Order: sequence, then C-alpha cells, then structure tokens
Amino acid sequence: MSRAFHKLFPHPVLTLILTVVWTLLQNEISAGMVVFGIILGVIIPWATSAWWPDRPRGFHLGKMLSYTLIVMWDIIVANIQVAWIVLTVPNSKLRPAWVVVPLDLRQPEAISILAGTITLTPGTVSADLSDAGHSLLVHALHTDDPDAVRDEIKQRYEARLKEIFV
Amino acid sequence: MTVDLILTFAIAALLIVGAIFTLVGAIGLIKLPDGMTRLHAPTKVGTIGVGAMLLASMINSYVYGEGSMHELLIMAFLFVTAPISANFMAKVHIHRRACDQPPAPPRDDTWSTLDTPEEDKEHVETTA
Amino acid sequence: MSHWIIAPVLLPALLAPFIVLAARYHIGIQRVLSVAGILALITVATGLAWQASDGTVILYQLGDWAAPFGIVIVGDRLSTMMVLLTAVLALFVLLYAIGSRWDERGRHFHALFQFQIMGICGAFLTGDLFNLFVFFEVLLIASYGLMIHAGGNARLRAGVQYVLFNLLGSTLFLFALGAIYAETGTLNMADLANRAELTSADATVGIRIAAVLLLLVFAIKAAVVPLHFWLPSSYAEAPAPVAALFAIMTKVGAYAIIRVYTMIFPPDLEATSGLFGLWLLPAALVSLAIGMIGVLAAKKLDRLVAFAVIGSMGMVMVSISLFTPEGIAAALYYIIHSTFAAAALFLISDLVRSGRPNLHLTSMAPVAGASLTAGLFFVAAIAMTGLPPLSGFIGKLLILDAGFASPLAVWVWATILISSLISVVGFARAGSIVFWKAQSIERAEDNPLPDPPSALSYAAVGGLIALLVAYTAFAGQAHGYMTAMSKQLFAPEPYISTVVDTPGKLSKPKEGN
Amino acid sequence: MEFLIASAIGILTAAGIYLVLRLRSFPVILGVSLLTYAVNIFLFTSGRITIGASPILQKDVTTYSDPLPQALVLTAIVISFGMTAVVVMIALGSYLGSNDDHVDDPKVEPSETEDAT
Amino acid sequence: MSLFLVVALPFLGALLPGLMNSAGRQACAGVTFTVTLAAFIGLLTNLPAVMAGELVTARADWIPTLGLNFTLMLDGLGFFFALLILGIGLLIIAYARSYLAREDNMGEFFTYLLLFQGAMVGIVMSDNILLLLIFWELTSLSSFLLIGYWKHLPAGRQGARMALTVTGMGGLAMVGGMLILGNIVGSYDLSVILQSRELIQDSPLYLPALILILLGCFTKSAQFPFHFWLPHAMAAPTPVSAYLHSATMVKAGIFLMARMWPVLSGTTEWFVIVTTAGLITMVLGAIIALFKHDLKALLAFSTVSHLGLITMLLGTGTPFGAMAAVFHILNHATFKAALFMSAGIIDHEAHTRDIRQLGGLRTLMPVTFVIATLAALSMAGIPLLNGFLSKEMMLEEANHTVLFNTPWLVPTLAVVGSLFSAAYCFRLIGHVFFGPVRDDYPAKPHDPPKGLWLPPAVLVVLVVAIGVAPFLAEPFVKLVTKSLLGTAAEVPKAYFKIWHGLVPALYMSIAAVVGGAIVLAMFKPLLRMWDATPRPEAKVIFEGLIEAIVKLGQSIIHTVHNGAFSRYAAIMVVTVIAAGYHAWTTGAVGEATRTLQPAGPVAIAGWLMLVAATLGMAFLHRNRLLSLVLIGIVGLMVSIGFVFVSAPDLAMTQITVEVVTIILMLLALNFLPNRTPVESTVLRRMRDVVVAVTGGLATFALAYHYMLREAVTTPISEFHLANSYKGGGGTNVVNVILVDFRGFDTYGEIIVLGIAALLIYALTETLLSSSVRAKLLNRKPDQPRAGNQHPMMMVVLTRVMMPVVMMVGFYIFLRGHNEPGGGFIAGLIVSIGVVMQYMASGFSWASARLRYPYHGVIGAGVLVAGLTGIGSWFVGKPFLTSDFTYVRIPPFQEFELATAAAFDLGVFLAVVGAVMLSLESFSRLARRDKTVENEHAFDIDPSRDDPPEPEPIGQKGEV
Amino acid sequence: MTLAEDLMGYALIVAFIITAISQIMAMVRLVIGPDTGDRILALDTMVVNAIGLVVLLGMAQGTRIYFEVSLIIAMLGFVSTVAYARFVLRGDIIE
Ligand code: NA
Ligand code: NA
Repeated sequence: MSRAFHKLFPHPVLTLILTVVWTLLQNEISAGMVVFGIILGVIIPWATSAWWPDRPRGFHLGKMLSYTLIVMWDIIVANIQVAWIVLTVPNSKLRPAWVVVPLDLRQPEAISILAGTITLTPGTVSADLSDAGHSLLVHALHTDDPDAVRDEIKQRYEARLKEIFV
Repeated sequence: MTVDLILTFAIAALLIVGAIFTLVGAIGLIKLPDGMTRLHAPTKVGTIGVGAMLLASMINSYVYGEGSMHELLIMAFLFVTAPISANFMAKVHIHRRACDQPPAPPRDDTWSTLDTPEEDKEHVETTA
Repeated sequence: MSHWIIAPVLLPALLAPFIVLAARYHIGIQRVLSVAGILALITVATGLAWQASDGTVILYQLGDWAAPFGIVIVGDRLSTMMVLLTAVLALFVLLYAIGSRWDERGRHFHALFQFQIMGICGAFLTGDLFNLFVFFEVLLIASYGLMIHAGGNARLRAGVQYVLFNLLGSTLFLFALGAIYAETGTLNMADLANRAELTSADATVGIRIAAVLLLLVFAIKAAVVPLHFWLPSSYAEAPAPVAALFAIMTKVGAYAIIRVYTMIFPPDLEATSGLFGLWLLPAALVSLAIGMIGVLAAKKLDRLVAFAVIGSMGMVMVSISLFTPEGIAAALYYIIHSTFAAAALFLISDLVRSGRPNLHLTSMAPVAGASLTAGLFFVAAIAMTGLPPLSGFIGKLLILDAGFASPLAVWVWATILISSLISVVGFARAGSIVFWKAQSIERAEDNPLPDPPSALSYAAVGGLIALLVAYTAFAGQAHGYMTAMSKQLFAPEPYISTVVDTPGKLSKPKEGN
Repeated sequence: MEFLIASAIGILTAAGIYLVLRLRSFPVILGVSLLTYAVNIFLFTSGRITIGASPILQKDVTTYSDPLPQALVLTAIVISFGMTAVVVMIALGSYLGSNDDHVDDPKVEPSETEDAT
Repeated sequence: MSLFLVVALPFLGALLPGLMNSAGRQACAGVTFTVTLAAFIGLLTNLPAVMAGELVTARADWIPTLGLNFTLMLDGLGFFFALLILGIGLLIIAYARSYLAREDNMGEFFTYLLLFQGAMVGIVMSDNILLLLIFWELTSLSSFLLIGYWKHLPAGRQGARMALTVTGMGGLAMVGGMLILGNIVGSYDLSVILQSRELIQDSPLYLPALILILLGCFTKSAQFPFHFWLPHAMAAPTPVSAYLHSATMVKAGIFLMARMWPVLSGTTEWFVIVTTAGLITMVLGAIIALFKHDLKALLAFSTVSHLGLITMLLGTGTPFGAMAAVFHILNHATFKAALFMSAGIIDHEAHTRDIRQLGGLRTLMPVTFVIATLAALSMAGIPLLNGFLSKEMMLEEANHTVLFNTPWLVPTLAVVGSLFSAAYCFRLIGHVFFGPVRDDYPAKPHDPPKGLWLPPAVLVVLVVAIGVAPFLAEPFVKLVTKSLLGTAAEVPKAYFKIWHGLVPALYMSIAAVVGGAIVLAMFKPLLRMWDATPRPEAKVIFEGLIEAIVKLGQSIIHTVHNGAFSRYAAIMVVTVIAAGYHAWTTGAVGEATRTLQPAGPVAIAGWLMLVAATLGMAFLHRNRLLSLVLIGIVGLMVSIGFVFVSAPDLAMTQITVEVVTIILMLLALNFLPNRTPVESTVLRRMRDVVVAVTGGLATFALAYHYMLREAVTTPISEFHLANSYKGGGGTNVVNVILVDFRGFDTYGEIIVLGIAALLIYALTETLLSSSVRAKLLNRKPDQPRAGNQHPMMMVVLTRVMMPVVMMVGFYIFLRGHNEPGGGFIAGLIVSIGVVMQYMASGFSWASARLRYPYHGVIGAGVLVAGLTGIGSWFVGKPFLTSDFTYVRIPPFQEFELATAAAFDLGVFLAVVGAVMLSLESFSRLARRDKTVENEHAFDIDPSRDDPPEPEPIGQKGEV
Repeated sequence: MTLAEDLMGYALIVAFIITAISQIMAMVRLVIGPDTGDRILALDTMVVNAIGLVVLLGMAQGTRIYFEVSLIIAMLGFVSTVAYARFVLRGDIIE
C-alpha cells in the first residue's frame, strides 16, 4: 500500500506545489481545473521521478510555513538595510567580509533552503560550499563582526530548518 | 469604492517603491567597489523592486480587471532562482580570483569551487 | 477532391520521418524505402505532368482556405514538369548513391535525401511567396546536411561558407518578403500579380525595391555572377551524388525568376519597368563567361564541373533575361538538359575519383573501368559544352535563335559562342590529362588496382546519359511542349483566376479583394 | 517610434554586416544572428506598427495589430534558429578537424595542373 | 536506297566494330567494310536520279519549332562528295586492316572511323543548315578521337586538341553565321536559302554571316591563317591522315564554300576574302611542304597548298573557276589519298617517314615506287595525269583574275605555288625512291602485302585514266558543277582536253615544272637558307597561346574565387545595395500617407540599450563570451520591443529561442577559441565599416519608407482577423494563422527543425568516427576550470523547478490557440526544463536515468503533424483542413477539441526532439577520456558522505 | 478616484523612467565589466528589470496577455545566467 503510494506520488509535496502552480496559472479556482491540476501534479513528478531519486524523508509543512513568514519579513527589512548601505555608505567605509558558517544540516534540500535564505536576507550572499559540505561560505556586504553574522544565521535559520527536515 | 481608492494609492506607492528599489539595485551595481559587493545590490534590492511592481500589477488587476494571482508565480520564480544565480556568480568571482581569497573552511580542505579535479588542472590556451 | 498534387511534397515528407523512426539503423530498408518513394514520386509526377499538359491549372487549397488567405499549391505545365524533372534526377542520383555506397558514409542520408526532394518539389509547386521561402529553407537545410555528409575538413570548411552564404540569401529573401507584404498586403503570387497592377505611377519605389530584392534572392540561387560565389567550392566538395542532386537546385532559382517575372512583374508592367533590363542580361553573360573560363582554369575535375554548372546557369539566365516567349522556351529546354548533364558529370567525376586519391588534374595510372568512364565523360562533356549532336547543342541553338531579337544580340552571340569554345578547350584539356595521358603511366607495383565502381553506379550514369540522348532525339516534342509552357507563362490569366477565384472555407469568390 | 524602429533595423544590419565580414566563424555567425534580428523586425514592420492592440480577439475591440507578419516572423525565427544551430555545428566540426576557425579558405595554392601535353 | 539509310548506316554500323572487338581484327574490319559498302551501294542506287538532274530528298521532322529538321537532299555536288567519302573510305578500311598493329584496338578505331564517315556523308547530304552544322561538328569530334587514337603519344593528344580547338572554333563561328543566314532568309532549309541570293546579299547582315561561315570553312580546310593544325593532325595513324586530311574532312570546308557558292559568291567581299586566303595558302603551303622531311608532313602541307588552290578557284566567283575547283577536288582526292597510303606503306615497311633516312627505294619497293611516282607526278602537274588537267584550268582561271587591281598578282602567285608544288613532288620522288640503296634503313624495306598496295593502286589507275582520257570525267564534273552553280550561273562550255593549244596557261605550267626542277636542284643551299630563316613555329605559338589563355583564365578565376568568404559576402552586400539603389532612383518615391507614432522614454531607453548592445557587439566582438552576453541583451531588448508593439507570441518565441541559441553557442564556444585575434588591417576594417554603414542606411531607409506608407490595398490579414474564431476556432489570430490558415508553413518549419537536428546528430557521428575523436578525447580545457561540476543547490532547485517548468510548458501549449503560446514555445520551454536538468546533474547522469530516443520524437512529431493534415482527406477536405468542436466532460468545464491542437502537438514533439537531439549531440562531443561518469546527481552530498550523527552537535535555541 | 488614478498614471511613468534608467546603468556595468562575473551579473539584473518593464507595460496598456512573457523571462533568464556562469566555471555547460 505504502509502496504503491510512493510509486504513485513520489513527491507529495511536489504534487501539491504543482497543483498550486496550475491553479495560479489558470487564474481561476474551479473543480475542473483543480482536478486537472492534481492529475498533472501526479503525472509530472511520476514521469520525472528518476531525476529526483532520494527524496527527503521527513518534512514539517507547518513549520515550513512559519519559517517562510519569518524569512519574508527578513527579506523586506534586509532590503531596506542594503538599500541604505548602498546609498549612504561610501565605498571607502564599506567593510565587506567573508563569513564561514559551519553546517549542522545534512540534507541537501535543507542546506539549499538555508543558502537561499541567507542570500535573500540581510547583507549576505551564500557563495560556496566546502568540498565535503560541512561549511557554507557567506559574503557579508558590510559588517564589523562576522562572527555575529554567523551566529545569527545559525540561530535564526539553521535551527528552524533542522526542525523542518527531520 | 474607498477600498479601491486606497488600493489605487497602494498601487502608485508600490510602483514608486519598486522603481526606487530597482534603481538602488542599479546604483549599487555601478557604485560598489568589487564583484562580490556588487552582487548584493541587484540580486536582492533589484529583485524586491521588481517584486513590488509585480504586487502593484496584481492589485491593479483586482482593482481594474478580473483579478489574477499570476504575479505570485513570477515572484516565486524570482525568489527561488535569485539565490542560485547569486551563488553561481559568487562562484565565478571566487574561481576567477576577482575577490579576496576566502578563509579556509574549518572542517574540510577547501571550498568546492577551488577544488579543481586533478584531470582539469592543466589547460592550454587555444590560439585563435 | 484529388490530392495527387500535394503528393510530391507529402510523400517524401512522410517517408523521411518514417525512415528516421523505423529504419535508422538498417541501411538496406532505408534504401528500399527511398527508392520505392522516388519511384512512386516519378509515377505521381508523370500523372500530374500529363494532367497539366493540356493547360489545366491544378489548384489545391491547403486547409481548405482560399487564396490569398491560405496557402495554395498550383500545378501548371511548368511546375509539374519541374517536379517530374526532380523526381527523375533523384532516381538516378539515388541509384548512384546506393551503387557507390556513398549513402553509408554518414548518418541519415536517405532521410535527408527525401527531405531535400520534398523541399524542391514544394518550391516548384507552391503558389505562395512566403511558403516558397519555407520550402527554400527546407531544401537548403537538407542540402547542408547532404553537402557535409561523410565529413572531412575540406568539405566542412566549404560547408561553412555554403551555409553562411545561404543564410545571407535567406535574410535577403525575408527582406524582400517584408517589402512585398508592406507594399501589397499579400503573399499569394496570383493575388500579387493582381495587386502589382494597382501601384500608382507616382509611388513606384516600394514595389520596385520589392521586385528587385526578390530577383536578387533568386539570382543567388541561380548562381548569377556576382552572387554565385557559394557554388564552386560547395559543389566541388559535396559528395558526388549530392552535387549531382544539387544540379536541380540552381534551377529552383531559375524557376522562381521565370514564375515571378512572367506572372507578377511581367516585362510590360509599368511600375517595374527598367528594373533589371540594364544589368540582368549582362550579368548572365558574365556568368556564362566566368563559368566557362572556370572550366578552362580549373585545377580539379570536380571544380571544373562546378564551374560548368555556373556556365550552364549563365546560359539559362541569358535566355531568361530576354523575357520573350522564345527565350523562356529555350531556357526551359536548356534547364532540363543542363540538369541531367551536370548531374552526369558530377557522377562521372566520382567514377574517376574511385580509382584515384584525388581529382587534381594530373595523370594517374589508369584503373579498371577507366575506358568506360572515359567514354561516359566524353559524351557528357559533349552535352555540357554544347557540341552536337546532344541536347546541349540544340539548347544552344535555341538560345542563340531567341537571342537574335535582343538589342544585345551581338554580345549574346559572341559570349555564347566564345565561351562555348573555351569550355570545349577546357574539357578537352581535362579529359586529355585524366584519361588519355594516363594511358602512358604505369601503375606502381606497390599500388594495388582499386576495385572498379559497381555496375549500379555505371547504370545510374548510363541512365542519365541515355536520358540526354532521348532528350535530344525527342527535342522537337520537348521544345514544342516548352513553347506551349512558355505561352502559358506569358498568358497567366487562367492561372491567376483559377487561384484567386476558386472559393474556399468561409470565402466566396473575389471576397476580400 | 517609426524612426526608432527603422534606425534600430539599420544599426542591427550595419553591425551584422560588419561582423559577417570578419574572418572567423564565430563573429560571422553572430553577425548573421544580428542580421536575423534586423530582418525579423523589418518583416514585422511590414504590418506597420500598432501599440497596445495585440492580435488576440477580444469582445468590443476592433483595432488589432496585423497578425500575419507576426506569424511570418515566428516562422522566420524558428527557421533561423534551426539554421543557426546547424551553422554553429558545421563551423565547430570544421574547427575540430583543422584547428582553424577561419571562414576563408587557407591561402595554399592547390597543386598545379600538369601541362596537358 | 533512302538517303536516311545512307546517312544512318555508318552511324548504326559504328556500334558493330566496338561490340565485335573480341571477335577479332578481321571481323572488325570486315563489318566496317560491309557497312561502308552497303552505304556506298545505297548511294549508287540514287545515281540515275542524280544523273537525270533530279533532287533526291528525304525529310523527317525533328525540331520544327526551331526549324531544325532531318532534311536530306542529294544533288550532283552532294553525290560527288558522298562518292569520294564512301569510295575512298572503302579503300582506307581495307588499307587500315593491314596497317594497324596487333596491339591497336581495332574496334575502337573503326567505330570512330564510321562515326566520322557518317558525319561526312551527313554534311554533304544535309538540306538543313542546322543539321549540316551538327554533322559538321561531329566530324570535328570524331576526328578528335581519331587523331588522338594513340593516346599514349603526346603528339597525338596535342594534335587532336589543336585540331578540335581550331575546327571547333570555326564550327562555332559557323553556328553564328548559319543562324544569321537562317534569320535573314526565314528558313534554315538549304533549298530555300539557295533561292535567296538577292535577299542575302542585300542584307546588312551579309558580311557578318559571310565572315562567320568562311571562318568555319577556312579552319576546317586549313586555310591561312588556320593552316597550322593540319600537319600536327598527322600524328594520327596514316589511314586517318589519308582519309581525313586528304580526301574528306579538309574538303568539308571546300564543300561548304561550293554549296553556298550560289548565294554567297559574286560579291567583292567574297572575292577578296576567299581568293586572297586561297592564294596565300597555296603558296605558303607549297613552300613549307618543300622543306619538310617527314613524308606525311610534306604531304600535309601539300594538301594545305592544294586546298588553297581550290579555295582560290571558288573565290574567283566565275563558273569556270567553280568547274576547275570541282575537277581539282576529284583529282586531288585520288592522287593525294594514293600518296598518303604510299607514305604509310613506306613508314610501315621502312619504319621511318624521314626523307633524309630514305632514298633508293625504287628497287626495293618497285610497286610502291610506281604508285607513288605516278601520284606525285600528277600532283606536280605533269601531262597525261589528272593533276595536269585541273592545274591547267587553274592557271587559266588565274590569268583572268584581277585582285587588288593588280593584273599580274594572281597569275604570278599561281605560278610560284605551282613551281614549289612541282619541286616538292620531285623531291618526294627523287629523295625517297632514287639515289643509292642505303644500308641504314631502320628496317629492311620491301613491297607490302596486297592489302596495303592495292587500295592506292586503284586510285592511281583513276589518276592515269582521267589524265589520259579526260572526257571520261567531263560529264560527271559538269554534272557536279551544274548542281554547284545552281540557278546562279550556267555551266561553262569549256571542254576537258590535254591539249588546248599554246595558251598562256601552258607556258605558266611549263615554267612551273621547269622551275620546280631547278629549285630541287638547288635544294641543299635553299634548305640551309630555310633553316637559317627564323620563322614562327605554329605549334609553339598555338600551345603558348592556349597556355597563356589558361594562365589568364586561372589568374582571373583564382583571383576572383580566392576562397575568401568575407570578400564574397562584401560583394553580395554591395551588389544588393547597388541593385536596390538603382531601383530606388529609377522609381517615384511618393508621399508619406501614415502619421508617425510618438516615442516615449521607455521606447527611447530600450532603443538606447539595443543600440548600445549592438554596437558593443561590433566593437567588442573579440571577446567572444562578452559578445554572447551582448547578443543576449539584444535578444532581450528585441523581445521587450515585441511586447511593446503588441506581439506577445513573438516576444515569447524570441526569448525562448534566444536562450536555447545561447546554450548552443556556449556549448560550441567550449571548443572554439575564446577570443578572436586582430587580423585584418585598419584599411580593411574601414572598408567593412563603409560597406556595413551603407547597408545599414539602406535598410533604415527601406523600413522607414514602408512604415510611413499604407499598402496598395487592404492586407489579407483582414480576413484572418475576421475569420480566426469563426473558421479556426481560436482567438489568438497569430496562432490560428500558424496552425490553420498557414499551417503548411509551420509544417515546413518543423521539418526544418527536424532536419537541423538530424544534421547535427549525423555530423556528430561522423566527427566521432573520424580522427577528431581522438583529438576530442585527449582535449585539454582551454581555460582554468573550477571544481564542483554539479553544484548541490542547483540540483536541488532543478528538481523542484523542472516539473514546474514542464507544467508551465503544458499550460502554454494548451492555451496557445486562444492566448499567446502554442506548441512551439511550449516545446522550447519543456526542452529548456530538461536542459536545466542536464546542466545541473550532467549529461551522463541525466540521460542515464531517462533516455528518450530523440530521433523518434522528431520523427513522431513530423509524422503526427503530417498525419493530422492527412486526416482531413477522410472527410474529403484538403491537407491540413482543421475542424473543432466543444466538449464537456464533468467535472471539467466545456473545452475545445481542435485538430489544430493535434497538429500543434506534432510541432511540440518535433521541437522537443530537435532541441534535445541537438544539445545531446553537442554534449557528446564534449566527453573526454578522463571524464568519469558521475554516479550521483551532485558532487557534494553531506547526507551521503557524512550521514547525520545521532547526537546533533552545537545545537542551540528551539529544537 | 481621478486623483488616485492620475497619481497611479504618474507613478507608472516614473516607474517606467526609473526602470529604464536602471537598465541603462546595468548596461554600463555590462560594458565596463571589468570581470566576466560582473557582466553576467549585469545581464541578470537586466533580465530581472525587463520583467518589471513588461509588467509595467501590461499595466499601462491595461492588458494581462503579457503575463506569460514575464513568466518565461523569469524562468529562462535564470537558465541563461546559470549557463554563462557554468561556462566561466567549467567551460562545458552540460557535463
Ligand atoms: Na542575505
Ligand atoms: Na573555448
């Protein structure tokens, strides 16, 4: 039963995403469209499942949603900050820095979300992964204290992600 | 009626805000001193600028038309892809030594971009 | 509803993907399908030519849309004859490709071959200018594939130039089409003929430029000097059967010029008068001269033949440029002749090549079958240089006769006769080196005698030569038909009214005009 | 507006021609691409310029831009895409075989023909 | 026997010797002889009619529209020549049977000989001047083959080509002349032309026609200044020389002059040209002949001289001259053929033809001696032999001929010519047969077998018979003369007699013979003088001329076609601009009828960027990656521009195509050099700039011109807009045009794409099976490479994105008919989705997991599109006729089912297949030897390399 | 309402102009470089801004049919950015 389910829905979350995308594309919510979206949401992941072999095992959808809200808020704040830096801080006063973030996360999906979050939020861009995947290289636009940046990242985002990906 | 009025003001505001963010992104692109710092401005500020315009457009569609949430999809695309684009461009800077040498990672040997496989180490300049 | 008129396009267009789908690893099946397809095409084309021979204009409205709104396919004497010519040529070329095993030396030969045929047939049959562009592109891209078939440095380099030159040509074609549509608002040739007459006398620039650009596009295809530069290297470097098939490609340009400048922009159209009278005939004469001087100057046999093609296109264009019924009839006669003659010569040069490391005009020890090859070369060269008794001579007489009325008659005659002599010297020189002088050379001990070309190869070449002989013997009937064809071209009203007045889906006759 | 478009066509053409006259296959191909842009825009303008009137049928709308040139340009774009892919491949094949990406033939005299005696 | 058969027999018979080659030499010669004999008899059956003065004709239509028909006629003149051709032909065949060596290919020889014979008979029997031309040129061709028969000998090849070139030239000139003649008269039929003397001679085109025709005659008959080819044709086997170069081919020119005599002669032009050429040829040929050591060369130049004589006679334009000409043709044919055969016998037996190595053969070869001596004396003009009779007539005629108002000129030159003629004849007899017997002959000479001496003997009998009893020949010669003169003049009353009394001609004749003897007596000092005299060697000049022409041709051709594409392209651009400019300046520009539309700041900004990127491409193109980035900008701006001018479909297509193109270009740039070096000079670049700017201005002007004016009438797209929904079932008119109104274009377009992919695949295969493969496998990268081939984050993103992209593709596909989109764009989007996967995880990983046979996808796409089109046949509609209906299946809303959608599906499949097959092919080229197939989708995977530990470390905050 | 609409109209024009200026600035960065990374970044910025332009155009013309164009630019702009970057990093963009 479970195996059959997995065969049919290799990536339930993906199916959900696709159904939502379909509905957004159609720009109307009708029973027919949703059904059609679900059908596509099943067929497409199934047809391309060979290219996503090791799907993440556990995933807390609810916590993911709250994480998303936090990040969205941070994005808005971050952008104002960066805009301010760009407009006001002269280049001579700018103090860019490399920040190395040691990673506790192991799942590729989780690390990717973390890296993405870092890029979208205050003054930081995730630049590279170490050769065995234990650290993330982050570039900060303007900071006096790289360690603080690192701790912020680990507390605010990585910790939450560890709860989402069990 | 008033809701529409407020929303219209909101549209105008979002347009201006979006445009300003876009401009700041472009200013950053011109002004900032090196490749890595320049990366910050457009990938974030610029993206949010376009995001604001998209939002304006979405509201606009509800005020003046049948309404649609298409713009959400575009925004999602932008926000999902921007980090990867930024990541690649950062890798380009690191690879081309167009930025300060990053510090070594604590547990591993080096950063993946600098970890050129053995068979790729030598190269020849093709004479055109 | 008879669908036969679209068969020359659809048959190869369906056969080719089928070969790709079902038989891409089985050369034997590919060959059988390919030959069967061409035989069927010959049958259909013969039937169509028969149907059109009494002056019938066969109209086919694609998608059931009436012209000028949809695309139409039109079969008249000229187009059906060109299709038949293509099909017959294709058969012999295909047999040679199989007999010489050229088709095995790269992938997808047969599919590309069929697509090439499709493109050529489509170009001859379509009644729509933009659709003509599409078919030009089909035949061109297939020709790129065939031209570089089997690879090799020289061939690829020539291929790059060939493709690039034609890309420029295609760009020009689009400019011309844009101009046509901007000026007239239509793309259908028959409709265009009606609308070209609407041009007011005080605003002729638009239609003039459109007409001249279109002419240049076709002149590129017809290899008129100085737009011929794409030809020598690509024809010389192309695999022989491909070059032989290409013998029809230059004729597509000639065909298009005949079609467009008798129907749409006829010589008596006020708006486009004096557009090319000044330079087209001289350019054709220079083409003829350049081609034949090239025959004399060539250092390789395949290049010699390529220049002969330029020269023969010069002959065709000289005759077309007269824009008289006699001139067009003579050109049409010459087109068929030069197609077969050029194809035969390309194939013969490949027969020569099969016993030699290259085709440089140097003497090498004779190989098995050399005397047969020499004989075929002699006959084909007679045909190409326009010596009696073969069709080349008759074609030459026809063109000279037609040229008598031209104000440039002296130039026409002098160029044709002198270049004819030059080509005789050139061919005699080349044949003497390759075949005669070779007799005085001993084969080196350590140089084993290569296998002679297969009987099928010889049969294919022999078939082409036999066609030339038959074309000579029945020259009277042929030229009579060409004269009728030319008459039909110079009186295009039935063609135009058939195309424009036949109703289609949602349209009544004359609606929208 | 018309002036901008016409001059854009002209400038694309000029740059395209200039690049087509270069000596290496890569710039030449790019030049052809520029010419393709130019001609596509030209072909488009053969339906004249209309702003804000897409050829998508809508109720109560009577003005549309000319759809036919758009369809033609679409076909042209697709065809030139195929052509570009092909020429890139052939140029690449030519380069790989000879380590030379000149478009022009190398200036080596082909072996002389012998005297026809 | 029908004239057709007489002409056709040699041609049909020509097949036999070649086919019977294996049956043996005797069979070959036998069949050739039989065929010729049959034709000969066939000819003779027409003798009574000809004698009766009838015109025997035969007619069959060939190309009536041109006026070229198989029209044959036989009159006295034609009969005379045909008799010579076939009669001497019989003797030559018999002679050649013995003459040819064992290793010579007999079948080939006789095939050519019969072809030649047929062509000659054709010439003399043609009643259509175009038909005559055909036979005329055929003699050139067959003689080319005969002269070059011994292919291994350079002299044979050279002589053959020289003969072909010179006579070919004349032939082509004659083509011109004959066509002019035909156009003057309005018919190509000789019998009509011969009735049109006044019409022709009054025509302004008379002189060109005359000159062109005479060019043909003079070259063929080796008249000065075209005499030089004939001696070199002597490289042919002697039977050929005897046949072609004495009796037949060289007489073709004479024949034609005789044939056209009634209509062309009698004018000053004719008289001056023909007589002068004949005189000069006669004298010059005779002088040269005297000093030739090669027997055949001597005979060849003597032939030149005698042909000059005949030409001169025809040139006088008097009936007596014509009759003398006819008589001399007959006589010359008999003695000259006999002499050639004798020379062949000597060559055959003594193994040399060099007079200096001969002498004293009188006793060794008595039979040959008698034959040759009689023939040579006849040629010298000794009484009681036929040559004397016609030479007397010639001198008589010369006496009455006043050229350039100088009465003594012609007679004097005639005597000089006869004098040298006598001298070389005496030399031939004296130096070959008389004198002491030598012991240093290359071979021991003796009389040949019957087969060799009998044929010349027959001829010598004729020589003597006519010489002794001229009245035997008189009726025949007069018959021939009558038909030559036609209605133009009466046959002269003169009688053929040995003794005419003490007339001036007799003194001239005596002077010539005596003078000839004296000249021969002084031969040694004269020879020294001759050898010391510098004189042009015709062969050297000719070869030099041909080589110079070839060199000139090569320099023209190779300079013009120097393989420089850049130049070709420049020429093309300039040509197009020039032609366009010409069209522009010769037309009327007309008023602008449309109002301009305003341009906002955005348009200007977009324009600025487009222009900047475009100019950037031109200036920065050497950095190839940068130029690719810039062309990306161009594409982006053009797409935005399309949005701006209401073309969303175009914008989408442009941007998707752009991306795929850039991916392709990047894949290629991986192999190509990353920079373009500076190679062209500043001057060249300036030239290119000028060409480019001119082209730009031209297109600008053109575009601007059209945009400001309306079309001449309503564009056809009105119909499309009006009927798109009603008839095509779609509201996106562009899409309906693509899949319905003009679906056939789209059908062609996907075929183009399919072919492109097949081509790319085929070339990849070819490259990978050639030497390029090894090069590719050991290729070193051309730039420093980073680590981390398959970055993790990209792979993760792709896994989510790709399905979404596919869904978007599907969406775009479905809505295309009514909104912007469609199969093509959808196909590209889906392809790009898959390419994303390839880029992220690598080609080998991705394709190992999911391998589509892209060939099949292309094939299926093209087939689906085609079969959809064919589907409409079953309802009796043309190819690609669309239909649509609205369907409702709960829970879905009502939706449209259109055949156009199936067609669009074909488009979709073809696009996906084509793009993927192309990309796959490019990627396969990039596989290197050291490339390790990646086992995993991405290189760094902490979850795989380092599974999560049970106790997480450094954990802070909320869990 | 008219005030608000006017305001929105002005805002639209301002947004157009500012976005256009941003595009030109990005173009400047693209041309001056100095490194390939900067150029790719400039291109990426221009692509994103182009989406903004298309959205603004749609608003200005009161049509929604340009939505797919923006969507496709968003999707494909990313792919081309990655392709350029991969080329600089590895030379081979599909390996
Ligand atoms: Na950040
Ligand atoms: Na490279």
